[in-house]
Amino acid sequence: MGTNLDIKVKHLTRVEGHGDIVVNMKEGRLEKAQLEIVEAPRYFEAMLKGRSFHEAAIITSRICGICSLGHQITSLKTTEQALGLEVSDQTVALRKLCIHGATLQSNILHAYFLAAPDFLNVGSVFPLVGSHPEVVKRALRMKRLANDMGDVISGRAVHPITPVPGGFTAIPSASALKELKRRLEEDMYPDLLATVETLKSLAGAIPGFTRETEYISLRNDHEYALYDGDICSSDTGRISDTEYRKMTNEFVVPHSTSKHCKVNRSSYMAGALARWNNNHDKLGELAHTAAAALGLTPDCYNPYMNTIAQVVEAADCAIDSIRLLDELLANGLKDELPNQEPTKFGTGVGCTEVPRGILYHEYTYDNKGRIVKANCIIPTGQNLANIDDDMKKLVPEIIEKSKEEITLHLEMLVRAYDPCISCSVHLLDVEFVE
Amino acid sequence: MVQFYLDAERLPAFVAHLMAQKTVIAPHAKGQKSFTFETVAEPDQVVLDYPRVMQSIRKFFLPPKEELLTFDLTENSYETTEVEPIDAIFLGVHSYDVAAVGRLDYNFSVGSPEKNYLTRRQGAVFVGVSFVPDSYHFSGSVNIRPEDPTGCDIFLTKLFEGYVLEVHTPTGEELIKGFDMPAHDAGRPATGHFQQHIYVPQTRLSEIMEQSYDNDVWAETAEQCVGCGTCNLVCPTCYCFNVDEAVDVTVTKGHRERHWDGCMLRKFSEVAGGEVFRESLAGRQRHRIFRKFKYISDTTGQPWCVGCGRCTAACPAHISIVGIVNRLISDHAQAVVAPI
Amino acid sequence: MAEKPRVAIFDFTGCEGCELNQLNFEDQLLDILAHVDIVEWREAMDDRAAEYDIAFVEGSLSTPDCITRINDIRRRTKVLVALGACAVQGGINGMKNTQAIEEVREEVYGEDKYLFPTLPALALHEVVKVDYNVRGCPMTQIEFLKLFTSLVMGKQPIEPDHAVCVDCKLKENECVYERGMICLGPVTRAGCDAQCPSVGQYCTGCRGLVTNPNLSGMEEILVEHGLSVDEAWKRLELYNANDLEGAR
Amino acid sequence: MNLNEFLPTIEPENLYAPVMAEITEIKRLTSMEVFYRIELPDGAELGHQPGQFVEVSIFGVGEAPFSISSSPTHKGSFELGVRKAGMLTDVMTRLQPGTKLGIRGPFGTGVDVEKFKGKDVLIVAGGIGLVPMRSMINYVLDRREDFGRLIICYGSRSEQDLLFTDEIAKWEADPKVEFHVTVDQGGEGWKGNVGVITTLVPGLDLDLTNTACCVCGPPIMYRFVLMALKSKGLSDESIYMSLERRMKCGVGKCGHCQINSSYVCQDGPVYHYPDLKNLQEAL
Ligand SMILES: Cc1cc2nc3c(=O)[nH]c(=O)nc-3n(C[C@H](O)[C@H](O)[C@H](O)COP(=O)(O)OP(=O)(O)OC[C@H]3O[C@@H](n4cnc5c(N)ncnc54)[C@H](O)[C@@H]3O)c2cc1C
Ligand code: SF4
Ligand code: SF4
Ligand code: SF4
Repeated sequence: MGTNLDIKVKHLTRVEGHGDIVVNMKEGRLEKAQLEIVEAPRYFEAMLKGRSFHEAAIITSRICGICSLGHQITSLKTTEQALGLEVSDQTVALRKLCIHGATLQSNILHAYFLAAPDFLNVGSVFPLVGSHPEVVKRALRMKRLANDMGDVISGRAVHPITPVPGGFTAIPSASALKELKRRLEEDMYPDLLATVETLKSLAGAIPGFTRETEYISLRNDHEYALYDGDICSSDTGRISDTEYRKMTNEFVVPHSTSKHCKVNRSSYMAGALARWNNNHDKLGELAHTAAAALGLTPDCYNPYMNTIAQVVEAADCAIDSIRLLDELLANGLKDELPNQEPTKFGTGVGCTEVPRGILYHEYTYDNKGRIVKANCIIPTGQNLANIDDDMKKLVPEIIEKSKEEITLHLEMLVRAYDPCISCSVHLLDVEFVE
Repeated sequence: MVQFYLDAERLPAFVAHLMAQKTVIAPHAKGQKSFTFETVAEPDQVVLDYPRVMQSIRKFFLPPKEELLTFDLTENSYETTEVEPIDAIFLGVHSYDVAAVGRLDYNFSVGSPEKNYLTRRQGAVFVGVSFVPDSYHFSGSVNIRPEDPTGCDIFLTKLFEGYVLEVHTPTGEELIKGFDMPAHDAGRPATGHFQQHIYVPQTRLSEIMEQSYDNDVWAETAEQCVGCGTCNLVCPTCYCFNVDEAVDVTVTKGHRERHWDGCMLRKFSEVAGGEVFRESLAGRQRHRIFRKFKYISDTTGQPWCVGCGRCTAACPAHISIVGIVNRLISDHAQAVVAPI
Repeated sequence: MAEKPRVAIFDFTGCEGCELNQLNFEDQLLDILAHVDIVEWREAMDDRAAEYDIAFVEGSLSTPDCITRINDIRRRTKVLVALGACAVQGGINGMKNTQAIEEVREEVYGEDKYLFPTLPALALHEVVKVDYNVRGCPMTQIEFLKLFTSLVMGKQPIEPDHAVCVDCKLKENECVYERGMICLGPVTRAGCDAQCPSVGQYCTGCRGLVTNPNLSGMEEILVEHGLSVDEAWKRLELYNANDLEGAR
Repeated sequence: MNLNEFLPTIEPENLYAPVMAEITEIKRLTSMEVFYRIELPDGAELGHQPGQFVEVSIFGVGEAPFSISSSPTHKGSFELGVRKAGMLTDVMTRLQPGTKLGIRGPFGTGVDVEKFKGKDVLIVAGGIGLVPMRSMINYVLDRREDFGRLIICYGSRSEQDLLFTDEIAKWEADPKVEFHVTVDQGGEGWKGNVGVITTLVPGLDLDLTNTACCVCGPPIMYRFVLMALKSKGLSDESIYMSLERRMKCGVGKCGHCQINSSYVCQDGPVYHYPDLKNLQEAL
């Protein structure tokens, strides 16, 4: 062949955080195909050291504004396990609602604002304001409602306020919840159907690339696992969340300020597509209808389909939110206070499915309730090795195309993962010396 | 004056009776330990046994934020925002908060009378209730007793599991018409002792303040005070305000709005160019205390502090107004006894 | 009105929550776009621009590359707005400055620490001239809208400089001290409408300190509520480590 | 008795509703100061005293107090001199003639001209302080026969900062005006006095028994001017001063301008010096 190719996309756009795509092919031999993470490291471990359990979630939610709710809930679960704080069923239900809201908002944002411009061949969502005003207005309406779920239940959609160890500092009013339910039923439901229609018309733009890999997500017996569950690998099955280190295996690579991860193969995938592959049997009717309409089948090995899997689970989040709201309203909201009396001081592990995949936090507390050791493993970090492996398979397959087209395919690939780079660059794995 | 006995069990019925005639605004529980005046929706939510509400009923006559006028930027024109009288029954007001409204009435009538405030003030009906002084109340020191009915149409004094209900005005008589209560003629009890006192009669305070301009207490208090302004903002007789413009996101219209301000805040006395006329916290504390006990008092003969204790109870640094005043008194006494 | 101002949005070291908050103006986004042209925004669009009228910048500066980029942005823009706690006062990132930087890097990357250069996290104003601030973590949306209308009208925005307690009292919130918590509201700059205390959470100080705060008075309050002196300063430093350097 | 029975029965007007008045003339005085001539609707007169002020507002921007610079004897319009100092004044300096501004006022207690009648009038103005004093100066010039000598001391940062230079030229040329000017920093072409305003006072030849003096300038100036006037032998009773404080309402309600027990917007801005001595915060 003898092809030479040299691609460098500096500060890739429409992703969260700073990353470069670098591809080098010399005389038909692929020398390099990787996503280089150049985001400045932030050293959250130094910040957590010695901080009280009240502050852990406030700090870790600042790892990432996009995934702030996910970090917060995961952090709270971790702290509660470490300190032996029981939470009520109402707290769990409200937290699940928050996660649904955050997943909806993040998946909609990604599909409409970051990915859709690729399908329509424009550089951003702004030209669509003029060319597709109804679609943009719909996207904004859906996002608003998803954010309002965050505002109503957790005080604020970005960096939520009310979720604290042991519960919530304020309980939303029944009337506010009723209003959310009404809007989910009357606005979100038709908007989701319309979204599926819009995407169906664009599905032709999704590349047909496939590569089977290991898929890792939470799984439990009673629902589409987002809030909790066992860790499940498509290769080796379920293990308990406390053994999460077996399922991550981090290592440092020179081209990335973020550490990489692998388990049974050279890489694995986390996120919406992994969840779909592992848990599609737990999704409801609307999600399955949407999946069928959009050509998402079980055991889908096309990473570009991650965006579609996000839309499918967004539909499920909306429906499950209505169910949770019904349940909360039927039980009557209790104005309960957070349980903040530790019964022990030790180590806790929390894992939650956040939009980009499975998120792990682990903290150890001293007997004054201050952090001595912390570790967080972020989904985007877990996906980085997989993205590099995808690129290595993809580039030779499309080498006949123009450089521009190859670049676009690569950019779209990275965007399909919806990577959250700022999250990925501060893995915490430190023993603090007291 | 007629007196009745209102059994506590019949309170919701009494509230409902009032609600049938007018809007009723009364104290409700809020948060974990606090109380607030709100329009009554459910009669059984009314709480008459409370130490103090977070904000006095001043918030109805001088709202925390108030639109003064709306403007249209494209036309460069405006319309004043018209206000309505608050035609409501204020149920369960403590004597010092009624007195505080009287102080504000003075401020907004004297000199150039202010339309917005005075319009809102028309038509209010007051049903007072006695209180049991807690560790912050000291209104007795400024001549306001817990069972003082001054200014009220009806006054309720707690007695056993109920209230002695006294009617003080024809409006009050109208209000209770049709509500059956046993008459009561055994008089009213006193409702408890104050735990906090200013140690001289209020009439002597101005003179003591006069001598206290350079007292050390100002600088000492300033070490603890963080200048947060809480003491101003919770005070029922504070009326200072600031004015801001709010412009709509379309940048075509907006409104001019006033909101409460406080003399403890640094920016309060800042002028363009950055000069702050009352930069030191010591000077700001003195100004606050003198405004309560000297400046207006010299003209009106009345203290502008009604002894509710809110500023002390709410101060995060636990700065006590009674503590400051008593310190001035004792320093003054010492100076008189032993001149330098 | 003359031509629409050209707006660019940039991010440095931070969580991008402030940028996300700009995309969260669902109800106002179309009105905002009617008044400005967005010419560069990496998180949302592909375009790059040579110069702009207003640059909104999120994040603090923590690598040599950041310093080069911010100087470049300053040269290209007429007005520079710092967006959010990281950009305005260093924010959460400033906490790492309280520890020796080498130690911190070793803790995270071990032997590989020299792969990635880093500096103490700096607020924008420590490197370039900042014209206006939108404070908060994430940046306060109401304040952003105020700044936006001010800039469109060609007037200087006023930054609030009173304590959060004021707004909290205007809303008649139950003070969180009453609920047994501690709160940084008394020395924290208002403008957020007391967002956190309004929903029962304590103020964490994300909007920075008021001018001339009485820090020893605040320390006393915190200590009285059960913190050690060290814990008290740690609380204060959560978002304000850079501004508190040497204050203790 | 219900509390309401103590309320006044009058129907008050809205104090915060401005009158829309048109700017008919704008002149740049210096790089920082701009002059405005403003006409009220239907040819109405403002009806003010020298030393009084108005609240000027621009919707969406704000409202601030400005001294009236023209003399009450000047009819048909009134004048302001505004220094660019912040948000509102910055926007003001970019306005065009024909723009309408919101005006409230006149407010405050101005110079009690009756007390000055028959006396020698000494004006001490520093910087922007000439703006309000110009009202008094022109009043005296228009009613020349009512007053004795007119002595003006004016200090400015530099020659470039001098305000109303055409009028200064007239005052300098007028044999009935004793005009003294100084600048803090003299430049190339400056032939006159150099030094702060207090340096003008010792050289004045005053009739101590029959002089009334009015002082206005930046806060820092007052104490030093007072010392100079007193060492000259001027009695406290013959001194008036115009003060500046933050104010929002102009009508004694908002509390910002309070100096001890006194409201600058009501009792001032022009104070009789003996009254000021009881106000520790004043100077
Ligand atoms: C009685 C009186 C007469 C004055 N006469 C003149 C004059 O003739 N010419 C002149 O140039 N200036 C005069 N000033 C000062 C002028 O009012 C301020 O320069 C002006 O308020 C600055 O407003 P700004 O919005 O441009 O400044 P900013 O600093 O941006 O002010 C922000 C806000 O603070 C308020 N504010 C700031 N400084 C003052 C102040 N000193 N007084 C009241 N409010 C303030 C304003 O209401 C404004 O809305 C006078 C002030 C007073 C009290
Ligand atoms: S409430 Fe206390 S700390 Fe706050 S300003 Fe008043 S006296 Fe100072
Ligand atoms: S000064 Fe304090 S005690 Fe007195 S009325 Fe005001 S808040 Fe109440
Ligand atoms: S909750 Fe915090 S901000 Fe609010 S009044 Fe109390 S101390 Fe101030």
